[in-house]
Amino acid sequence: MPEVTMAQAINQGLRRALTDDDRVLVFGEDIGKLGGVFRITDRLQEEFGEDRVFDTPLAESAILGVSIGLAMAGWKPVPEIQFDAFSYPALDQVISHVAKYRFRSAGTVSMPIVMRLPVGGAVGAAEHHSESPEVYYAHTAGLKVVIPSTPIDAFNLLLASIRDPDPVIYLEPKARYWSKEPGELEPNGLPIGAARVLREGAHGTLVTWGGMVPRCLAAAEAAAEDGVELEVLDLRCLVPLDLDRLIASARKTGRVVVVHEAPMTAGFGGEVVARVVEDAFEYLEAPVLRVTGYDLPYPPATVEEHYLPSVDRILLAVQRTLTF
Amino acid sequence: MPEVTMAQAINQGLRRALTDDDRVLVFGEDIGKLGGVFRITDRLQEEFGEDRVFDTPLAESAILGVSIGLAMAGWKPVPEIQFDAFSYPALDQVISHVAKYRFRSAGTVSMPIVMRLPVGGAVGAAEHHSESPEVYYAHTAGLKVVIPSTPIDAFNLLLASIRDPDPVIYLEPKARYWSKEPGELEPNGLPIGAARVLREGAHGTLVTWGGMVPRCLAAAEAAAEDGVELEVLDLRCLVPLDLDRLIASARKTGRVVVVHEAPMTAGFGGEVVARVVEDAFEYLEAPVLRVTGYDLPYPPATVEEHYLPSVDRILLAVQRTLTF
Amino acid sequence: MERAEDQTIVRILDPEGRVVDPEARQALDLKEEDLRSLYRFMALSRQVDLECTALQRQGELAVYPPLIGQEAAQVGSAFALGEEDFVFPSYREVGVAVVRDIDLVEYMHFHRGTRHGGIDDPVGKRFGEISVPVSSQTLHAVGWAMGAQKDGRNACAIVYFGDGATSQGDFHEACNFAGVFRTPVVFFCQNNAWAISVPLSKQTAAPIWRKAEAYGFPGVRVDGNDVLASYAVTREALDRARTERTPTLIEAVTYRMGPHSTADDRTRYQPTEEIDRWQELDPLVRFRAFLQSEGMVDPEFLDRVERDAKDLAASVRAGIAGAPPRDIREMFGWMWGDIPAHLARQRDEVAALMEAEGPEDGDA
Amino acid sequence: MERAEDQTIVRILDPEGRVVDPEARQALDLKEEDLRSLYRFMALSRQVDLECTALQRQGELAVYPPLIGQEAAQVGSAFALGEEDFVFPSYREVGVAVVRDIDLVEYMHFHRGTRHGGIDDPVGKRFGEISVPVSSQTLHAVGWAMGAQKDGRNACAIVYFGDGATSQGDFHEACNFAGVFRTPVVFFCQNNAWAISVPLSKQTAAPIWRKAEAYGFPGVRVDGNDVLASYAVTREALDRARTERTPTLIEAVTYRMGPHSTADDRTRYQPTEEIDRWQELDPLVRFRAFLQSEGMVDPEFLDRVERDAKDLAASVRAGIAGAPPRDIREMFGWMWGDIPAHLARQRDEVAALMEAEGPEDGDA
Ligand SMILES: Cc1ncc(C[n+]2csc(CCOP(=O)(O)OP(=O)(O)O)c2C)c(N)n1
Ligand SMILES: Cc1ncc(C[n+]2csc(CCOP(=O)(O)OP(=O)(O)O)c2C)c(N)n1
Ligand SMILES: [Mg+2]
Ligand SMILES: [Mg+2]
Repeated sequence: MPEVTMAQAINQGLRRALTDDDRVLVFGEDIGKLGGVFRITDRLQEEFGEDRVFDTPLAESAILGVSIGLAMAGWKPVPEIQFDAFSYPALDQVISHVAKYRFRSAGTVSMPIVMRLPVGGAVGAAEHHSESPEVYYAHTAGLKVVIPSTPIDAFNLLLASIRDPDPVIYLEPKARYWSKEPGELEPNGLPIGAARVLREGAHGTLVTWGGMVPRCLAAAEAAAEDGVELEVLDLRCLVPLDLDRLIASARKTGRVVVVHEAPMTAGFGGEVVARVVEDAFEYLEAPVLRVTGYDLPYPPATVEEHYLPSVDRILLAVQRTLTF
Repeated sequence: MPEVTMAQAINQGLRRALTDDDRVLVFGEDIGKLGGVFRITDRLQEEFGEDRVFDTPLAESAILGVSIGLAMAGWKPVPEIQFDAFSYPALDQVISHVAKYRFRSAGTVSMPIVMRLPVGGAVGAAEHHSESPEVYYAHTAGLKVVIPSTPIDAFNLLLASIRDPDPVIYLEPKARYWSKEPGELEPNGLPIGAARVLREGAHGTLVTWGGMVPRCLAAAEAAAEDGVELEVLDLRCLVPLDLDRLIASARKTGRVVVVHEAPMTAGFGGEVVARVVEDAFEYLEAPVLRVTGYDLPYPPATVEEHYLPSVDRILLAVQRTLTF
Repeated sequence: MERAEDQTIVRILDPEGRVVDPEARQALDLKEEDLRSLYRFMALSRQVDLECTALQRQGELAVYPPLIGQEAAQVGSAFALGEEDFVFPSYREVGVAVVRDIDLVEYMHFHRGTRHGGIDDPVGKRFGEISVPVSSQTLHAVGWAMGAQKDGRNACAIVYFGDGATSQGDFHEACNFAGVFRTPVVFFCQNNAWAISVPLSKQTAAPIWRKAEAYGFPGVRVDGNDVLASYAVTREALDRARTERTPTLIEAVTYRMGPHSTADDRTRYQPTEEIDRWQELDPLVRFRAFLQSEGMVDPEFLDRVERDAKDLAASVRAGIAGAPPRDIREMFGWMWGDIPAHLARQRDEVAALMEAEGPEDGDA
Repeated sequence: MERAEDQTIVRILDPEGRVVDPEARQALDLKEEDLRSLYRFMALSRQVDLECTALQRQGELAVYPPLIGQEAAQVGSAFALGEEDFVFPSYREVGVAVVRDIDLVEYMHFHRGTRHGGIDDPVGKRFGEISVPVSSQTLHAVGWAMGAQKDGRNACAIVYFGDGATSQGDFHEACNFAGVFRTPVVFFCQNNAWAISVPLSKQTAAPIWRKAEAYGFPGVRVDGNDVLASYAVTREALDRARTERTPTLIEAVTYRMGPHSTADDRTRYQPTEEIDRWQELDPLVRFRAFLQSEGMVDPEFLDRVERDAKDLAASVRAGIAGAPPRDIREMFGWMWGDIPAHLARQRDEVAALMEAEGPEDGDA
């Protein structure tokens, strides 16, 4: 079986979407000739022409704002924002219009926009290039929020996102871009909103997404050496959240630890805790804990490994739930 | 004892701050001659002159952006943003600079900025005028988030916010502007970060803030008629969160319901649940529940009462915890 | 005309309705009938506007931002549009809605607080939802125009916004994109001298029309109280957009004769002398004088227009007064094409509560 | 000079270093010594820049955005500043930092990933932290200038940004505020022809200097590879800011001779012929030729400058290479003046973990 990286998978997903649906448009800063700073749009302009794959001026609010107009003209915009923190100038257009236009129009004007956004840390980058802004989007009613952690999922969730008639914030964990997976890049019909059990276990559940998935798997492996079997749930989508799988796992193991990169306070971990507590309270053997980035601005790269959840920190939290 | 409204209290707080500290500047859209659309800055320009109290052009990113420069020049900016949703164009400056500048400068340049922002619904307003954006701020490491629910608190927390050397997002629940309280507007030294038990009770705790405080009090009164004594905790500050009072109440009553206006998903309620679960798990008699705005864009005013937590919805949640 | 000394302003009629630029008047591709239509639309707009202010006072609307004084700018520009052209309004464009035959009752539901947006089927009607965040809609217009262009459609977008809106970053980014991509869009700024309480002099230090310099396309200043001039410059801008892919920024100099909205207390800032001065420049009076001097209207026509205007206003009143709220349960289907589990749960909760409560006041 | 046909450009020296505007040259308030300083600063900047690119290749810096080619624009403008004037840089202003005597080792800690910002004591040094979000710092400069003005200080702010930055809303809002409040600020745009892979022609449809029209203050285009012209226009702009409260937008036409950053693969988009053409316009070569033709420098001076430059570069290398990370525990005190409970808890957690782990590589 051939191996693909997540970067290749997303590139192929875009290519597929551009091929299958001639209403799809791909644009953003440096996505043309350069192929994007991560080469995710590599050669797409060459193949599909400047009309469908184009560079824009350096203005993120505009990139999302014109996406709205393009959607109203019957196109399917798939804009790229270059890095996590550079999505903030576009938040007004996203919150006030992308998320609200269909609701405002009493359901008559949908916004089939897929905003692609590289996110997360652990890549040794400079300030503003390692943030995890998922909560800003997840909390904004009207947006679906997708975050794959593997190449095959990235491919299929991208296609599902582009198929979706409503706006999707498609988050690409930079730390996973060069991760490889054997498999075919053939659409498998994966819908938005389905979490995935990456590893089964009876003693506890690690709930996570994006760049933290490999650490949770590593933690689970380490725990298994001590006879502790951890289930690892990759949410894959934060909105809509796969309540069924989340609650099923929480009920099964009775011990849940949520792991994410973003700061703890008001992070999406709180949502996971609240859902688990609401629907699985009587099954819980221990408090649901969070292992997250600290409540600081993302720190300089040379200390990021002290900032991000480490296998050790994850295991300590698991330990706390086991010995509670 | 004279009665004051929250609008008057904030106005007096600004006046006091402008009087006591000649580095304080008040500015924003329509805050001069008009005194702000809510008259919160009424007569301040007349009293303190256009140099210290001034109208700006219509540009929120600029209002926060120049605040940063003013802070670096040794001033204490107290900008007003006219309505909740109009703070979104400023999010980039707030997230990328206001919140991060001191950290970036290794602690050498502080940002004593107080951004005043009317928030919340239940005032019959048009789209974009009733939102509760507290999570965008609370999740952004580097910002303190204050939200008073009574006139006296509003006065004192404003002074505390302006005294604070670090950036404070000072949220003003519009629905409380005209609420009255007897009392003197004299500084009482109230610090940032102290929650307040508004009503004691043994059977359950309602945790809330801002515009939902009166509803929670009303729900507690209604419950009391049935012999259920609810404690009502007004957080007053979301960041930093008063963990001591929150956990103490949760441990005392064992039943907690969080109530807020913002949509449920990834709302600040999740943070409260997660904190309670982490530190009071063994005391809990029932799941910690959330009663919140629904996961829709804020709806048209004529149906907002179906959208916002009502006394009935609060009581139903309490009931669920009591009969769990 | 306050800015009469300004040689840059395009004007066809003087405040008394006399033709000051016969050549331009001659060049207008408007038939007599069209001229009467322009007047009629202005009169309808004025009447609906007054009615809505009254409706707000009577509690039938929550808040209303009057357009009074800006009829010529709105009607003149809208009249220049082709059927396929797309309007992106702000929140003050009832005059444009009148010309575009937008359902005004549905529109007023926005101001009643019974729905957001106010436009039924925006894509079909070629009229965007009411846009409140100042300037944000400028980008939507550019995007739509880019999209229409990609489809080879010969359609333009026109976006309405105020003088205050030019201070926003979105205005700049929209103009810059339009310049770079050469999109068929007309930026129509109604400079009504005020942004709530902030006068233009505190909003920007340059004439608005000159801002087009920054984007490499033409800027035009027009007397916004002159409906013919407003029509002419818009028409020209649309032609330029269609044939040369060149956007235009139009600054229509007009005046906000009413308060910012019915919630505003303008006595705090708007000088009455200024209002009085502009009262003399009423766009309807001016255009009626022109039509009369040209012998194009008779009392019968004016009567009929007055009746039509009153009828339209009455129909708005009849449609909106007492209108019940919409059902929040239905709104759970407005956000997305699907209703996922967490949302269905919430909808079911509110449905159960509403059933338990029984029918509301006004719901019957 | 590519834009030699452009009559609007201010230039004192031609590419061969010959004076083309003797009057302007005469008007310069620069002593011989100053002229030599200008050259020295350019040479130091060049050398530090090359060293940093090398340091990045050797893994001592994480990433580095070279300024090569832009020395004249940066040094000329910075040399015009008064001590009290405040610099707001983007991320490419090592040349400005050199002139302002900023600690370059501390600066390079930013690029090493050992700290953000890179400037120790920005307020004292009158030099803002490195600002990455494109254009965002333009507003900080305006705010600082407003503040200085309120204090009656005779100080100006200068803000550096690129051609791409002019597309951002923040640039527009900053210029507009500056125009309205008449703040003493100089907007110094280094138009280096590229914003990563996007050429100016796809960035905007108008000349950058013309954008000042939109804000009611002067715009100037200068040959950014001519250090004297860059100095002269900045000096003039600062005078105007100080005496007339008038901001200025300066477009310094220059060229990015290196990649966008060391992480960039510019072979994908930047034509080598274009690079070659600009190679002929090297600002250092030009200015050296001028100094030589004026007899102001001798081989000894040039040698000394070369030595100084190498010494400086070596000192940067010595200071930064192998520098250990800073301690994250300390960073919990960077965010706020206080450390509330939830944060103290996190700091204690990381402290305990680090203690358990023992000393790290490189920490010793
Ligand atoms: C982004 C944003 N900020 C603030 C407001 C509040 N607001 C509504 S209208 C208005 C003034 C707009 O002035 P102008 O653009 O001149 O249009 P006009 O109302 O005069 O038609 C303001 C400040 C808003 N709607 N959106
Ligand atoms: C808001 C924002 N968007 C995107 C980026 C990514 N980015 C960094 S530099 C750059 C190009 C800047 O070009 P220009 O303004 O011409 O400056 P130059 O790099 O050429 O000096 C981009 C797109 C960013 N830093 N900030
Ligand atoms: Mg206006
Ligand atoms: Mg550039």
